[in-house]
Amino acid sequence: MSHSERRLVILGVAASDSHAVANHLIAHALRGLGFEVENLGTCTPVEEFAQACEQHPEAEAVIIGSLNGHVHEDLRDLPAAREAGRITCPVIVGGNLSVGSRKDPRDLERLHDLGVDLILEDPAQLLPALDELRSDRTADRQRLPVAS
Amino acid sequence: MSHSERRLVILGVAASDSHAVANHLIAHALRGLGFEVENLGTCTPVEEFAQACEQHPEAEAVIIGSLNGHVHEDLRDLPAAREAGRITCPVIVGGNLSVGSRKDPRDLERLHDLGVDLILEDPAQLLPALDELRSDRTADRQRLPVAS
Amino acid sequence: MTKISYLPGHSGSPGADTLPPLAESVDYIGSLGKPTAARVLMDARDAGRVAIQPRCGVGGHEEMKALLRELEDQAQPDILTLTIDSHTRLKRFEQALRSLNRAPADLNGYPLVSHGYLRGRDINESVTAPLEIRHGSPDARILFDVAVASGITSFEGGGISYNLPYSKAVPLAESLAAWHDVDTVCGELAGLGLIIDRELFGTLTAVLVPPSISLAISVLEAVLAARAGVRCISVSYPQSGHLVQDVAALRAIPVLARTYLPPGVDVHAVLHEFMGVFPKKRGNAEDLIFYGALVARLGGASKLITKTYQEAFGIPDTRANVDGLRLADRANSPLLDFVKADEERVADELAWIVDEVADIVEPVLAAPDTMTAIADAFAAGRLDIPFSASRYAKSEIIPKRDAEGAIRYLSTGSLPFGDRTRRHNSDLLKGAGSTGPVIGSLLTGLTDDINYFPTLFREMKREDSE
Amino acid sequence: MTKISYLPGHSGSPGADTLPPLAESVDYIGSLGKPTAARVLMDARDAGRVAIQPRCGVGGHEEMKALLRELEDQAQPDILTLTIDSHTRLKRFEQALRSLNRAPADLNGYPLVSHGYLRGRDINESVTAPLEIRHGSPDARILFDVAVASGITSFEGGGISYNLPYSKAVPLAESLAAWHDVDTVCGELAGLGLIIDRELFGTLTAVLVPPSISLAISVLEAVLAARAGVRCISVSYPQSGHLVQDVAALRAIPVLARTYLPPGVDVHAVLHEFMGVFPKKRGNAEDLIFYGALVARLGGASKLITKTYQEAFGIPDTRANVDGLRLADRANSPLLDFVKADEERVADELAWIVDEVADIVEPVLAAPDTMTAIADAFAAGRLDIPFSASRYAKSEIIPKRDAEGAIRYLSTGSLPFGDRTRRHNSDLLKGAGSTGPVIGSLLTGLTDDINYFPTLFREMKREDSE
Ligand code: B12
Ligand code: B12
Repeated sequence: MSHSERRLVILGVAASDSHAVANHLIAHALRGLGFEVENLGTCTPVEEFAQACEQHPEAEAVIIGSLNGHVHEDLRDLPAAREAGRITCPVIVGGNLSVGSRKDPRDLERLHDLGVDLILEDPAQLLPALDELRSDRTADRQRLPVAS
Repeated sequence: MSHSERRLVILGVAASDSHAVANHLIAHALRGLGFEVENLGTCTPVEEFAQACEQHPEAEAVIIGSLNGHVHEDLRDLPAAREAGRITCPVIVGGNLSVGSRKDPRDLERLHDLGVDLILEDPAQLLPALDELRSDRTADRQRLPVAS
Repeated sequence: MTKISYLPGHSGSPGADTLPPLAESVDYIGSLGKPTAARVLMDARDAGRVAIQPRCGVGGHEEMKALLRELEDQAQPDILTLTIDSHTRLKRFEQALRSLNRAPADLNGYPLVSHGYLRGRDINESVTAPLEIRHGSPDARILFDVAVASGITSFEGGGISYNLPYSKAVPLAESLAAWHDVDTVCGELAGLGLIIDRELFGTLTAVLVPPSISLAISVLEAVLAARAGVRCISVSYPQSGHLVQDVAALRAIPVLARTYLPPGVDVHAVLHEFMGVFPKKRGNAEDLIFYGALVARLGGASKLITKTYQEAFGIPDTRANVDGLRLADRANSPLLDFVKADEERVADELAWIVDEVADIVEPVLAAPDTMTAIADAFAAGRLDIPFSASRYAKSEIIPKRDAEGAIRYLSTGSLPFGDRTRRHNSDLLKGAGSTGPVIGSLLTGLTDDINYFPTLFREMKREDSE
Repeated sequence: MTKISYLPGHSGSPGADTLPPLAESVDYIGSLGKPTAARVLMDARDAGRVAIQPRCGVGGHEEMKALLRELEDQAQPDILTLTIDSHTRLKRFEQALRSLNRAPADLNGYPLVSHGYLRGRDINESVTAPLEIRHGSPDARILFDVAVASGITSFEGGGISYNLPYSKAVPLAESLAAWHDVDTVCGELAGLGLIIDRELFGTLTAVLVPPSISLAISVLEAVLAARAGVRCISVSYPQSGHLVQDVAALRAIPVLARTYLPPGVDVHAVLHEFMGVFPKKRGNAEDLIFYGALVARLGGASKLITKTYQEAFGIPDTRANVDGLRLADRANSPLLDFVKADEERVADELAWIVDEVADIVEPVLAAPDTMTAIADAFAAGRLDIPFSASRYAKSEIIPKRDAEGAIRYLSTGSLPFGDRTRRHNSDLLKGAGSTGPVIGSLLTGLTDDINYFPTLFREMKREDSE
């Protein structure tokens, strides 16, 4: 990415979740790549993400981490925020996305159902994903659901 | 038991079984109690027990140890030896009486079916058992099956 | 405190609407016929063995009972745990209740407040070991009241250690006041003859926490707790992964207790098995679990909180939890008396740790009002933790593993360390291949240190080797 | 040997009637695409870890396959075992076949000869680890031939060690000759490019075997094997339970190999986890399993044969076997590098062991015909083992644990020990509360020593304390 253009993302951890380490590191890394990162930190309800979107309509994406297994309940208000037009940019989620040590792919589907556009495993996937989302957007001028 | 009377037992380990330690110790202990012990040692087929009985018709009991789990196959010829009148005294068995670490009481029944009179867990039970068997014998002048 | 202590239950809590008076709960606990956690800890220390305790909590009531019973049946832990879900920790009782009603398996712990104290008692009665509540609540007053009413005799947390790692926007003054209330009730209970074990969460953010940070914060919380009347304090310390450092840190706990606490308080050292990024391969995870338990033994801990080989993946199943407990208990083996740490190095490390703790806590304790002093010190960075979840700590300090793996300070931020300490730390880091705080290499260095065990077991490559 | 090597199959053996020529079996083994046991041992030694191997054998073929697969799947042992049933060991093939047909679960091992080599190959192909045959056959020639035809690259036993503990009435001259034949075929196979690992059963009667007895007999068997052409020898030693003694005994193995064996022979030290009376309580049994594995590591063993927590009860189920393997493997942890034995005491103990072994074996090796000299020495008690199952050893020597638990000689019988050795042993026993060989106290003393671990774990009271 050229250093002249300004790219901003909104970052945070889900409402009931206080795991901070990955959030710190992802913010660092994205800043290192030249992004402006509005980092809302841990324990961030959907309402706070929506407010940040309103403040930063240029945001390319909302990036939400969740480690504690509560992502579904924590994003419960996401459909409403979406419907109300308060969060219009793509929503990316990553982390540990259900309770328990055996994972059921249906838990990821449930996230898509809540209006999550993209589920990523590795923070290293963020840059290519953001680039792709942006080119999709410039092409279509509208948000497209992207499979994970 | 008074030191004047002579009491003899026939001791051994079953045919396929070479576990010697308990056999050594039981022989020592019975001798310490004043018994004469005809110890046939490990790996003793029914045939050898029968021969020893023929040589020692005064034997109070045949005492067979089995640790390796093969007692049923190893005593397969016991009914025949009994029927042929070659082993007339009570047969006592002890040790580890089936293969595996969970024990099924039916395996003990199978031993009684083969003509074993008494199944003991602890060598310390031998003296009282031998005393009881002898008084039963003097009383009835015949072999009685004794429940374990 | 009495007002708070009998706060009316929140909406939706099936059993908490009217909690019984404290005295009734004390009687109830007496009638249970099981030792308190404090007694179990004392007995373990006297017997020279490390008491073993799992982490465990699931949403549903019957599931929770079954889980505890199976753990007890299969692994006989000395103390059992009710781990509380993240909603309840943050007083999001409504969300906890909704998940409980809709999909209890979606909860990452047992929402005790939503279940209510009668169910708490039901759980208590179904196992023979005493229970501890483990959570992460900046304000635990309601939870504590329900716990006491449930007859539970051990309660983890503190005004700093259950705030900074567990929430974003709760001012320290608030959480310290809330925990002061909890500790005051513990004092009342002690007056009624019941000693509650209050474990302080020295683990903090768990990842690369320098021992003197963990211990300093525990000292401050312990001083506050003792002043409020707490009589049994467990100081937990998170395994760093470096044997000498960990043994020294555990052995520093009684030393610090003698220095900073009044004599009437019983203090136990507790080791939390490695709380950072766990290796993924089962054998490697198990190596780490056993190693942690051995460290607890060598450090003279009264108690060990165990992990499982599923740690890297998610909340463990019962079987894995049992296996973790059993494996850890092997380190209590009488056959391992010959295993020793290097006593000279431990003594040296211990002296440095105690000095660093003194540097950090003594200015705070010298101030007239300790709670205010704590909040101010965090605001100024004179107290600090790495990777804070909260805005109310600066996270200016930068931890770094030295060449041997011990956790040192790459930057001491605004900690009130003397030159001697600062020099010692930078000397220790000389061999660590650190190029100083250059942003890119700082991040890869940090990532390598965070992934210390997966890297040690060759599950991952070092980033800085690429 | 060629005559015996292709002995026609016995009646009733489904697959053994015509065994393939050796060269075909060598090719077959090459085609399997798995390492030989000898290679696995070498790799383990090079990597500084202890290879792990279970004991396992059940009667039925499918059951055996399933057992091995599950062990491999769950615990990845480095080498797998086919434990052979007691009938087959004693060439009671008819009884083995009858049990196999009627109730395969009644067999305490896999009757390979009855199943035949095609099934042996089927088993070999269903797992990725190489296999060892573990048995206890005074005359193993038929079994060995079927094993080689099955593509199995490790074979345990020896003319002394698989006679005296395993049969009553087989003269040593016979068993030595039979094993000479086995070793000779190993030499032929080496000529064809296939190295068979020949493990010697230094465990003997397993209960209170003094280390110098175990090692002396292994030295004699190793000398015979090397002369017959064997190129890879594993010397197994049974854990006594005393750390210094066990570490010294394991480390004595390479020392003895350098003294008594030609340089072309690769020699591995193998530890058999405690082979005597096991504690009954699961935790205690597990403590002992882990301790054994740690001893193997400290002693530099290439391989460890594991036990399970069900040892005291009977042949273990698969799950217990898996758990035993996993637990033992923890002692390979890179995190335990700090665990050390007392090197000075180990060196001292090692010197004594090597001296005792020299006293025992050198007169025998000085005689013109080693096999005859061995049989004569046993007849005269100059070679001896405790608790012999066989008439052909006198069992005059009386072992006793010293105050620390190490196994010493209370009576050295007719062993050709010098005064120095004798005095050293009686000095060591001074603290052991032994009142000398008075018959009654001898028996209780012996029983206490046999029950050493159950007593140590307080599962039993000492008899002599009553
Ligand atoms: C450190 C830690 C803590 C610390 C956190 C301190 C802090 N404030 O940050 C403390 C001790 C406080 C803690 C608390 C709890 N924890 Co915690 N914790 C961990 C631990 C050990 C390491 C996490 C970590 O920091 N890793 C380092 C970072 C760099 O990696 P990461 O977080 O794993 O994230 C990686 C990926 O997930 C991904 N990723 C993460 N976020 C995002 C976001 C995006 C957009 C993308 C693309 C990728 C991504 O990238 C990272 C690098 O690969 C993990 C277990 C483990 N991994 O070993 C458990 C773990 C995450 N915790 C867990 C839980 C449940 C809790 C608690 C709820 C307590 C409990 N019930 O056991 C509380 C949380 C309370 C709350 N309100 O949320 C569970 C989650 C269970 C589940 N999902 O089934 C885990 C897995 C432990 C377990 N096995 O039970 N925890
Ligand atoms: C030492 C030992 C050996 C030594 C024996 C050396 C020797 N020549 O004596 C060696 C290593 C050679 C050996 C070999 C084998 N063994 Co072994 N061995 C043991 C071990 C570890 C200890 C036995 C011992 O000496 N105990 C000390 C004595 C004093 O006690 P005891 O024998 O246990 O007997 C007690 C009671 O059973 C009772 N008792 C015994 N006999 C009698 C007789 C009477 C009349 C009475 C009343 C009571 C009684 O009193 C004793 C004191 O309480 C046991 C496991 C354990 N207990 O820990 C396995 C064990 C007995 N062996 C076992 C097996 C299977 C074998 C083998 C077949 C190999 C295999 N497949 O694993 C071979 C046997 C080959 C053959 N042909 O028989 C199994 C039996 C399994 C089962 N029944 O399910 C055991 C239980 C191990 C196991 N868990 O798998 N073994």
